[in-house]
Amino acid sequence: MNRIYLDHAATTAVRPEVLEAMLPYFTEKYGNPSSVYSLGREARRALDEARATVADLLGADEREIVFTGGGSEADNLAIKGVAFANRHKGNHIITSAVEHHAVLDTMHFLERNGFRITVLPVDSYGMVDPNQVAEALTDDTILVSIMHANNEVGTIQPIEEIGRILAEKKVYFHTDAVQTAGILPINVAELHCDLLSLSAHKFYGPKGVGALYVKRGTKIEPHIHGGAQERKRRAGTENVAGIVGLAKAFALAQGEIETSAAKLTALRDRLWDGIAARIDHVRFNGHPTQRLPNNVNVCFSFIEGEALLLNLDMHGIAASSGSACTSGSLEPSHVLVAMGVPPEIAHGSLRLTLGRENTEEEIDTVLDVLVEVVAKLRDMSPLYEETPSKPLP
Amino acid sequence: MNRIYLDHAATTAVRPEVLEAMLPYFTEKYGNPSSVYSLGREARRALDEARATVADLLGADEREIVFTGGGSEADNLAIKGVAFANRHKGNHIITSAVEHHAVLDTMHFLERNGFRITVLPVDSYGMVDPNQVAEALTDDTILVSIMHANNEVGTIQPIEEIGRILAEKKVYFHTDAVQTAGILPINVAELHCDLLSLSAHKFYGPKGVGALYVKRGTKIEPHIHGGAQERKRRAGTENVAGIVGLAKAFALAQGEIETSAAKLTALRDRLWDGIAARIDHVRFNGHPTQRLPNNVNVCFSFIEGEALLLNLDMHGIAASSGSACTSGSLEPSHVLVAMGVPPEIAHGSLRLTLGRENTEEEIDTVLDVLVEVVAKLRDMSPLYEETPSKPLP
Amino acid sequence: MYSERVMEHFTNPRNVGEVEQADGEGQVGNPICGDIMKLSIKVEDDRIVDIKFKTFGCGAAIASCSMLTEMVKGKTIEEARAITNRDVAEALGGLPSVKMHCSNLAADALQLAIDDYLSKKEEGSNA
Amino acid sequence: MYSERVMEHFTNPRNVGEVEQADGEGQVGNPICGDIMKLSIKVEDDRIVDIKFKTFGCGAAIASCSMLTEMVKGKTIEEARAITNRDVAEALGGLPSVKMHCSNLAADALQLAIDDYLSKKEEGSNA
Ligand SMILES: Cc1ncc(COP(=O)(O)O)c(C=O)c1O
Ligand SMILES: Cc1ncc(COP(=O)(O)O)c(C=O)c1O
Repeated sequence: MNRIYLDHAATTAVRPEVLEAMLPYFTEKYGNPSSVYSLGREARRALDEARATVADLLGADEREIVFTGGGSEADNLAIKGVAFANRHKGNHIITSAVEHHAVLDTMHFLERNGFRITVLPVDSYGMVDPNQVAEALTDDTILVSIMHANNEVGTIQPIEEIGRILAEKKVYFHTDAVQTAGILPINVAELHCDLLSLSAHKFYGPKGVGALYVKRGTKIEPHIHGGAQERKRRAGTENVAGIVGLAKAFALAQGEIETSAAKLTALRDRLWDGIAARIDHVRFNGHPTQRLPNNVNVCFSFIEGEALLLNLDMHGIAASSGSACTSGSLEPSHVLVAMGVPPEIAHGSLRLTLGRENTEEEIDTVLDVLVEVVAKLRDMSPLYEETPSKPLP
Repeated sequence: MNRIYLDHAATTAVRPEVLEAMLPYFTEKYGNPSSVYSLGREARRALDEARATVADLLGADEREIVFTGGGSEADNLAIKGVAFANRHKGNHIITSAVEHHAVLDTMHFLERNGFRITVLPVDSYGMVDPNQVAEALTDDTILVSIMHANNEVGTIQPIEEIGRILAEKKVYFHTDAVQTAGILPINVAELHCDLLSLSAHKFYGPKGVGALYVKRGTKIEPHIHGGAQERKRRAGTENVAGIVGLAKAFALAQGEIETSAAKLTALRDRLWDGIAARIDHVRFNGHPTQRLPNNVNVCFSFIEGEALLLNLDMHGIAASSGSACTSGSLEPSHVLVAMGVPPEIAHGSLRLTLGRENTEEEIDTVLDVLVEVVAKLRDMSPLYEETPSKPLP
Repeated sequence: MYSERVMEHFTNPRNVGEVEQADGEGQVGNPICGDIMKLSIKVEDDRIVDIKFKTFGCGAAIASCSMLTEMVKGKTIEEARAITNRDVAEALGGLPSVKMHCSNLAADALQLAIDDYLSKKEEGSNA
Repeated sequence: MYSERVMEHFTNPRNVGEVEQADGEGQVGNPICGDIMKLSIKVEDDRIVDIKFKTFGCGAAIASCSMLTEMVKGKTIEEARAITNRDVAEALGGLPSVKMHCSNLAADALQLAIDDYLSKKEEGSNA
């Protein structure tokens, strides 16, 4: 059975070129970048080069890049870092209802520790309204965190517009670009953001390494306290191999971005159109045009997401769902709920996220399997029989 | 020129067997452990096995192991985690003056945020007195953090004794075992600790991955907030390859611990005795017997540490120093200062830490080079000429 | 995550559907929680001779229903009454703890189906 | 971290030691900070004909002293007076920023050595 991987928003395989770039830093070039001898200086140089690469790709300065242990840590550093360092200026922070848990849970932690958090609603496409951001600002607002694109439904937020408002008001602006890095062009000046998170394993780099852009002059408390690494903004011996891998993978992805976006868009549209044509009682989630080129998110009424995923897996297809059952919690996706999708429909959501190795043939196979599996599960469903417009078998 | 690596306390090379165990998790087995399909379940199994291995080696339960992005993060999680989760019980924390910066800086952060920190002094060997720990306890004390062995001078702290006192008083006890994991046997029950940190790259595993033992029932706030990974104690997609590497490296190291301790002790004594016999105006730092088998820390009067390191590097020898110049700060090692070493002597400290591949021949070479280099730098030193007992050239 | 037995039942669920002219029906759960289980039974001489299920639910829900129908078929009403959700989970070789209390309700549906059967029977005898 | 030039001077420091019967001596720094630089000069016809240094200090300190002595040798007092710590750092191809203000004091030591020479000369002429 051929495996078809359609869960690139969850994680990706490390590209061979990336692994190759990393390998020497596990073995021969194993020095600690803080050491003064040649082995240490060699590691330091690798770090410096990786930093320059990432800075260049983001339109930033080398001193503005902090490497972290992943996207979640980057989000935590951005938010708690700014919160704790700017507490004297105010205690109000604004975010949106569709952020990743790494942002939302961090906000809840801050709320329990004396900060006031405003969680902005989104429209039915999962979009934040820049005017609502502006209206939510108070004299106490020290930070706004709105993601670049949503990891579940693929909606791209109006970051530039929000960024422009916040730049004018001199409120720090963080954006979680974990889902867009490697997929969309990213320029921190154009986005008008002060902090921007990314994570290597979403763009064919290794897991457990990320980066945070921190605009010069941004007051930030370290999140991991300790040694003087990363200009005292992130303590701990640097994951040299991982950082080299992040930079290499990011450079490859951003270098290919135009061709890959075109390819992904074509595949996505084929998938989308196929589902729309061949399965009824479906609901497509996320913005129809302001969306990631590689994301399809759809709800199939009357069936539950995990059962769908397991059936797809039996056919070798890897995908994900906003079903409660797949998250270990009892609630379905907070993103779909925030968009107004009824919970019983949200349970039947399916996210298919495309990547560089997917083909048209794969999409066609997935469509055939989907038609079969959805029919099978609906046949099993006590909800389906009750609906009037039962489609053809 | 043969390179001689004597800085194993700074970092180590990944062992070939470890890298081999890691490799599949970068490429074929790249699934996200949270995914329900087979690729995800495969990654989950690898995590589970790694966790069981680490738990076993520490005498702990699988549910008590939290994987982190390194030793510093483990320390931060332990200390801030307990502090924020137990604030209602008290705000007093005790530590020692010779802890790693990952502990001390975290304490300073907490101090700026409403906690009261007692930093216990050490004796001239760098040893904490358990009686002083007991005396420093107040009704408000929620946590004590004392390292297992010191990373600079190698002194092993009386952890069992301290642990027994704290277990009786029901105060949480954290120990930073980053320098002992892989070198000494570690059993969390015998140490009577509630939290214990370790870091893979100190025992021939990869950089950027660590673990924290958290005894069941210990109330702890996550440090990285977000997803439900690591039983909600550490968010973020798991560094599967790194975690597999940590477990493999730890199993190898702990499996060989008796033979390696004997070998390291013999080499260390050869080095120590050679220095004592061939160079004068030296001062050995750390406890003479309660010390790591692989650590020699010595101060050479009249010379500065960085110059010494660079000269050793020119001879292919990698070592480290507590000199201010090597840390990027203006102060010499806080550990040596806490032990009462005068700053001008602390600047001339040299740390040589042995590892599994070092040989007697290497030690003899190092001794020859040291004699030469120390003489050369002393000849250059304006302090040396002023001392009465100028030794033979 | 799931045992082999669970996956086997999930992959080839037994007794999917509805028995015709059922003697009893039971349904538990609700769509908002993402789990509904519906059982229908055919009873002859106080013995459950046929049982079928439908479910809107996750892998564990499907496997639990499938396993339960296998366990129940041929049993007397009294024997069937004794089956608990825990028995079903055990017969499946265990279920992940998060699934124990939401997706493992097939025995509850069976109790309802038996109640339904009994009340119908009573009505019948009363009539 | 260090430029090639720094490493070269550090590896082969020029003019280490003390000039015999020095006409001037200067010392800066203190051992507690981990940096001491001591220069001694020989002056003929208002020209520095010999200069030597000793230092207790890091790589940058040694290289700075070595570089300075090379820059100074043969220069007149007036020319030597004009040399700053920054000139020394530039001649070395730059120094890490953390080293600029503690290990790059050789020119200060030279000023003191020149002062010493001049005051001795004055004493001599006054005598
Ligand atoms: C005693 C001790 N604690 C903590 C750390 C930090 O570990 P890491 O560099 O993996 O963050 C180190 C080493 O750097 C150490 O020696
Ligand atoms: C939008 C977004 N933010 C943050 C994260 C967290 O990244 P990581 O898993 O590398 O910690 C993810 C992915 O899991 C994500 O999709």
